[in-house]
Amino acid sequence: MIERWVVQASTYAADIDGVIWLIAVLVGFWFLVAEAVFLWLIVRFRVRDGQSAQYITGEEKKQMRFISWPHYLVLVCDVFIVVGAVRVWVEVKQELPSEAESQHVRVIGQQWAWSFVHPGADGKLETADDIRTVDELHVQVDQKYIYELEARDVLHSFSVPVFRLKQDAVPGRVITGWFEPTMTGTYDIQCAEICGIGHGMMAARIVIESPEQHAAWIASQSAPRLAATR
Amino acid sequence: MRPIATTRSAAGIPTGLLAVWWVLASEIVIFGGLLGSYVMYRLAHDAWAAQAEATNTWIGAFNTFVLLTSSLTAVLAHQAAEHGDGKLAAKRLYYTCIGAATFIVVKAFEWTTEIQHGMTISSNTFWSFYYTAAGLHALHVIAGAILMLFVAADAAKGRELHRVELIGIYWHFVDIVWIFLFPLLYIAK
Amino acid sequence: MAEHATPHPAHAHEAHHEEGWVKKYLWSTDHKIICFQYMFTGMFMALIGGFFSYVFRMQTAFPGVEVPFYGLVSAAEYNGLITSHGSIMIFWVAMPVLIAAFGNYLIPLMIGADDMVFPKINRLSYQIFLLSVIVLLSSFFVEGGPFGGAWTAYPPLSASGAYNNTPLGSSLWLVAVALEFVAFLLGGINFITTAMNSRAPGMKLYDIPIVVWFIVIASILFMASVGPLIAGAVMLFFDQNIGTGFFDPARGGDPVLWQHLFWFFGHPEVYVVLLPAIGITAEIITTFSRKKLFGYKVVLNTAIATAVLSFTVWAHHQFIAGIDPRMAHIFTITTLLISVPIAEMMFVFIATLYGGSITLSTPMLWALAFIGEFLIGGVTGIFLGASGADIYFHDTYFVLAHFHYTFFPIAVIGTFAGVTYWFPKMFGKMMNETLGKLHFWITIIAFNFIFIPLFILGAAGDHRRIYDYQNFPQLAGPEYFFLREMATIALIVMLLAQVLFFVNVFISLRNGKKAGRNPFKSNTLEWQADSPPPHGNFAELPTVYRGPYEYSVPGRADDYWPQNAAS
Amino acid sequence: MADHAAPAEVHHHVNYVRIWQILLALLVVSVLGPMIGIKIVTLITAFGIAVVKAYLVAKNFMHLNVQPRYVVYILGTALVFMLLFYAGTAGDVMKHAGDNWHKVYVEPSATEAAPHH
Repeated sequence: MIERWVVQASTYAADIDGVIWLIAVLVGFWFLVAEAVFLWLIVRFRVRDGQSAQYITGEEKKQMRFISWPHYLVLVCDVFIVVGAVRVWVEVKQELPSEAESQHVRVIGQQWAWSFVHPGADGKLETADDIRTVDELHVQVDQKYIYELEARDVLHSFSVPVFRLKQDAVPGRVITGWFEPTMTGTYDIQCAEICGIGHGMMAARIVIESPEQHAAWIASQSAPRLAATR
Repeated sequence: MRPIATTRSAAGIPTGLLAVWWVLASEIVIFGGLLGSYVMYRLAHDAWAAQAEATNTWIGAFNTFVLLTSSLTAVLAHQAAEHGDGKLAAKRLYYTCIGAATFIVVKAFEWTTEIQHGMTISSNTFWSFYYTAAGLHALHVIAGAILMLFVAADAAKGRELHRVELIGIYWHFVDIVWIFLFPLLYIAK
Repeated sequence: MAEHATPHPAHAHEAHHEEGWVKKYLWSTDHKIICFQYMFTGMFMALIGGFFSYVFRMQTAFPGVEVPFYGLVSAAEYNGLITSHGSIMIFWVAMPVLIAAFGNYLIPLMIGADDMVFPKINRLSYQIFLLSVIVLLSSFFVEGGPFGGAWTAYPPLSASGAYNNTPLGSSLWLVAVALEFVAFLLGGINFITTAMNSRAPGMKLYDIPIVVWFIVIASILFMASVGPLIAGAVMLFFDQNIGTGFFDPARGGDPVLWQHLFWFFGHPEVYVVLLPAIGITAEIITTFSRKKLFGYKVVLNTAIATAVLSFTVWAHHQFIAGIDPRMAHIFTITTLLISVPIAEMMFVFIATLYGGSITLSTPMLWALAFIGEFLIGGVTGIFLGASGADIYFHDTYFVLAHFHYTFFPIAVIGTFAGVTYWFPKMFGKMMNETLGKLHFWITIIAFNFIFIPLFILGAAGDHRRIYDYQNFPQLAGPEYFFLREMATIALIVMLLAQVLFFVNVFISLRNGKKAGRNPFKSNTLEWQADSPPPHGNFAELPTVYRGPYEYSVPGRADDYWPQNAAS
Repeated sequence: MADHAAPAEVHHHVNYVRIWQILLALLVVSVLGPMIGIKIVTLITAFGIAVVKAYLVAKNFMHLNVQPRYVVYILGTALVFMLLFYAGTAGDVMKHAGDNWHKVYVEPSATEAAPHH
């Protein structure tokens, strides 16, 4: 459903959309049934001359089942929704890919810009060839990334709609998570938690590149800096 | 003029008493939120034990003694009120007020010393909790003592004797809060 | 509005006209007058909050436009407007109107008492509330402007003037909220004690009208949940003003603690305002379908279950806010569990219609619309309570549309339902049905045209509290702006339609048909008092013989059976 | 009920001064207990005794035992809600690290020793 407006550009985007779809079907069905019955009753039992209302207490077992059965069915639907939601949640927020197959990238929110620390050519953070950028995150398609999310001052929220990824950045905490881009292109990064006057302009871009493009970008970033340090 | 509604008691106890219990329920959650936060922080910060070392257990213990004793006089006042002896009830409430005043004076002395030694509300988050929790409690002591003076003045004239019990219950609650504040702030080091 | 107070021979104050007015309307301890004080203050605040929504919606839909009657909106002003809109609508409109005003009016009348048990505390409650209003309004005029960190006031943004640039505004906001809490604690204790202790002779627990039950449960909920936030407000106030570090991570504090303190209150708060609105609906639906409420005890039990469960779900507001992801499982389960009693409650109301004899009067239309619209709010909440789906929807316009589909039915539809239903009782005059229905249809249709586009925008990625979407290339397309403009225009239509309501009130007060004691042939005790009820309510305090919903009892000539009728 | 006849009879069995003496004795224990310096003894004497003291005050001074049962339930519910709050919050606030997150706060204890009297 969401993919009609926002493309699915990460491995788990389709799973999140799947949960949303599951909920939409289950509760959508109930919603339509409930509203239909509701409207039908209003039309059917309009006041008529010479016909008085029935006296129904709703306390007898036979009558109670008109509400207890739907209510058990709601409970059953809830179980399906919980299972679906929890599975996706574990996948997105709890299980990190192994260190061997993934690269780290540091994401830092501050009033009112995103800074990114890329690992550079050696694939490791905290080394001399780290590449720091502001409001522009470069990643490589089909590569697993572990992000380390930090905030300098107030709460921010690292939100990449095309990944279906959102995580608040909390000052004083490092929060890790992961993503794996599946298509190239340039997309929005939002700050989804109000962070002061500039909240509305705290926009960054994520550039998802093919391996060749990404290597070229790393080279273009590293060369002048290396030259400068020598 | 009091409405007839106030004199009814469909729930089995007088209206004022019922209201006091609800007030206490709302106080429990206020203090519960604050002390719960304190306990979480305290357990997260072992280093606060070093700060807590600087609190004066003897002053805390003395104030506990004062509050416990004032609770005793409050409940004795209630006893007197039940026997219809407003004058005695008032006298015992005044004793309770003296206890409250002692508590506040000792507290003021204690805080003055601590602040002079550089332990202010903003010097460390332990001290922030120390002053906030004890300060909130002290406000309750002051408010309770002021209300008690009014109740005692009425009781001395034999009026509104049922209020002696109500203010007493509130006072015991303030006492109980301190019973927990004392180990939380002074003893646990 | 001189009609609504019957002269009281006991206090003949011939001395000074103004003094009499002050005593009668401003310094009164009569629960009905205090209801009007709360209601008019709430409606006044609703006008302010509504105007604010117009201003910031104009900016969102037409960025950079000079908003008529306001001017250019800066980013700081935008934040201040949305924050004020949110806090005003919840704390200074929904709470005073639904709980305080209806609670004050209905509880003593419906349980057959002459007043609240503590009339002076009741008056004090309103006065503290008024003070909180003044403090809040004053924050608009201080240097730096009103607080702009959203109604949730998450620190560190709210804790430091260096971050929010509104050092005075944020403190005043916090003080206003705290005062408001104190006012409602006093009021709530009054409501609970009155309903528990002062019921008319013969009124057993299951004879209490649902709306009284629900207002009392809501008051208990409020009282039990607000404590930690009061403590938190003190801590945040100290952080703002005397340099403590309760929520400052650099000094060992934890900003997430505030979120817990806030939402431990904030989620029950939803039910605090929801329950009175549902209660009002129950009264109206039974009256206008001439039906006994389907399963009185079921309704009551679901309400209690909802109330208890509402204390276990708060962290679903924080799924992605930095809480431990393992906690999300527990809160997903509890959140989905709470859908069961609420859904059951809705089923009960739908079942009540079955076999009825439905009259679609204005209050009935509002009450039915409450159910129809609230269902939308309810089902969309499932998306947000399910942790996996919330990763995407959190802090988008989907959330915003969802809670407006709950809060609008609660605060606006519920209020109009109650006001149109009890208007004859409050003022002794019938309301104009034509104007009332016109007002109803325009409001409801416009309301859906505001928020359905916002659901779509949220699903399409619009995140909340954004001053200018042109900064986000993915969200800057014309189709997005079309939806935003649609919502804004619908909002303007809806706000303008409210003029109809005030015209209706004015016309009805002047020329309305005189309402008798019981124009809708209803059972509950308030309809057995004069319209409007005098000070002291009943000429003779009633005795209760039966439950509140004995409509269309077989074998009786009348299709209603007042609670106090001996036979 | 307004004259409070029934509870009054019960009250007479309670010797308030006696309760007060027990409370003072407990206070002494709670102060002396931690001086032994064993952590578990401190916890028991400090907080265990606080609970006992609170119970004694609530039962005998506030007369909770002769109130209607629901009064105890009201107060108990408030306490239970606080435990709920604690349980839901402690996982984030009380911990230094959890599933995929950790706090970066470093205690300044080494440089900022506690001031002494």
